[in-house]
Amino acid sequence: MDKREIKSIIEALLFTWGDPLSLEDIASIIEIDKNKVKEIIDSMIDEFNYQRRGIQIIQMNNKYQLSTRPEHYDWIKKLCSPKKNKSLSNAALETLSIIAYKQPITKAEIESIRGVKCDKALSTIIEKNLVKEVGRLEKTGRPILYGTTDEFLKYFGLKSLNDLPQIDKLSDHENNTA
Amino acid sequence: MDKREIKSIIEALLFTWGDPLSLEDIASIIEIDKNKVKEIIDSMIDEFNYQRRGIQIIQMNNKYQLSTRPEHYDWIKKLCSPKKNKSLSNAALETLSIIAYKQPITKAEIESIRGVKCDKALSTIIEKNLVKEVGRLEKTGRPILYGTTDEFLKYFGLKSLNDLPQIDKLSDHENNTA
Amino acid sequence: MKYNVILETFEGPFDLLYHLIEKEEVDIYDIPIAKIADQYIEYIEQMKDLDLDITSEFLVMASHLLEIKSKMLLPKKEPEGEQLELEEVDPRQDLINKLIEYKKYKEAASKLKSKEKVHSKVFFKPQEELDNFLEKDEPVLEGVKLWDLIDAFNKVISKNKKNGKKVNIKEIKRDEITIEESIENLKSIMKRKRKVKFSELFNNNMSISTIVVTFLSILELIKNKFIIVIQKKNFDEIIIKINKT
Repeated sequence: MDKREIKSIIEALLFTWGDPLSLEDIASIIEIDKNKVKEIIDSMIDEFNYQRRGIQIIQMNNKYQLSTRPEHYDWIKKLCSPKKNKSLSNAALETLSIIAYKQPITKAEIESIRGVKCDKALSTIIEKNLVKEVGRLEKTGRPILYGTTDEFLKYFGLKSLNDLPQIDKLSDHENNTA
Repeated sequence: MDKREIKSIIEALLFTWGDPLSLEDIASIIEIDKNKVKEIIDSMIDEFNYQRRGIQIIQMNNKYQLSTRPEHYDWIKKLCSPKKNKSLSNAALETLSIIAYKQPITKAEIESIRGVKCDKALSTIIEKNLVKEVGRLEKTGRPILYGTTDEFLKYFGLKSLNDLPQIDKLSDHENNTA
Repeated sequence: MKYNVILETFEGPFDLLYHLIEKEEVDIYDIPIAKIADQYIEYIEQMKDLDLDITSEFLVMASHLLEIKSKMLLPKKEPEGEQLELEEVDPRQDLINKLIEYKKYKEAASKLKSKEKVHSKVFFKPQEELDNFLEKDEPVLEGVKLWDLIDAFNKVISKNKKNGKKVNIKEIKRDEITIEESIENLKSIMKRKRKVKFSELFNNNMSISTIVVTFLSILELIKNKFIIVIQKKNFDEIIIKINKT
């Protein structure tokens, strides 16, 4: 099977599946080494961008999904009215960013950073599947630990957690130990 | 707007719409003469074929739709193989869940919630005796109303439909344990 | 100090404090506590006047600020006879650490917000119908838990419904029922009843467009030879029968 054909099949799989599809699944279907598949998809992503295709391949951790491009939003809006997805409140965004950078983290820790309760914000972002329970802290009360989901990456267009905006490293250690 | 950009937008429109989209609709969205659009789509069809893309543009009368290629059938089938699809497909499960919570409900209502057609999914779950016709809506066309069967209750170990977990209580539950 | 625009709502005490520090353009590492504490309290008073909801966290912070302020005013006691070489801890230090930590995430949140804005502008496509690939006799519910069902429901109702409805480009009212749906309805009625009176298929509540659609479906089914239409004589009731061929 030549590379062109593999790309073609991958495009067909992503198109059919619609939802995020994992590298493992793709590799096992076309029976090709995972790393090789990753390499091919990476080059597909570049090609789609270079050729200014109407669709793009987005990546979240090791999952891939087809989507339209943000710059075509106004055109597509003329075709169908997107159900207005309310954007996140500041409280939800703050809570989410704390979880994103400090995960896994308990609710108490989040609240101590924010200085306020965050039950409501937390339940909003759990409901939106941006955050999930990732375990329990092995101490009194076994509090829930929260972490972000793949949906979180997708929501903000991040390939992985490494893609998170850099925040000031300066304050992190120096001051905590002060 | 250059040709490349128009093609890009058309691809995005077809991708988003999913169903057959008419030449007229496309032309009116991108505000370009119908004949010109037709010419562009014709050349897109050729390009997709020439480049051996994973998806193709199919044409029926004056409507266009994206689809996979017949020669990739076996690969796509593997995507839905028992491993991946041991149980109900996403579509069927979603349809089932809507019926469970919103019954009695018509097909049109289910489709408006899911945003996509559900004929196949519906016939699957009817065939598996999880859902049945429970009556007719007394309005135009007397559409069929669907509801879940005893088999459905039995499978999920529910005594009655009242036993179905309340949806809006779910998130509370998650957070109360936090 | 008067605040003209104070309707801004704050996420919490840190948010408010941070706002004051920014507004006064003071060094976050060397906060003039007396000044900031006064402003903070003044702010809270105004929030009260405006009947804004002041959560206890704001009040706790107010008393904390006052405590720091008073500590800083106190002359440092030098315990006689004891030569403590311990470095004097700045009473503000803990607060400053927390503020800086908070600032980090506040900034990150605003960066995420701009990403959100861009990426909420993409559309996805729904999964293709994959049931074609299911084997007929496969046990379908194997491994499906009640929670899977609920998850599926939650997913579907929270999904960004881009295909939900099409903006009618030409401002034509969309049919209440499509021909396809109408044909399906008719087919199932015919399968059940085998034979119906033409008039039974219509009623007074039908809109014009539905009547037309229903009529078109009948024509379509006649064309497909799914049904046959019989009228014994003029003005007699038209009978529609399922075509057994």
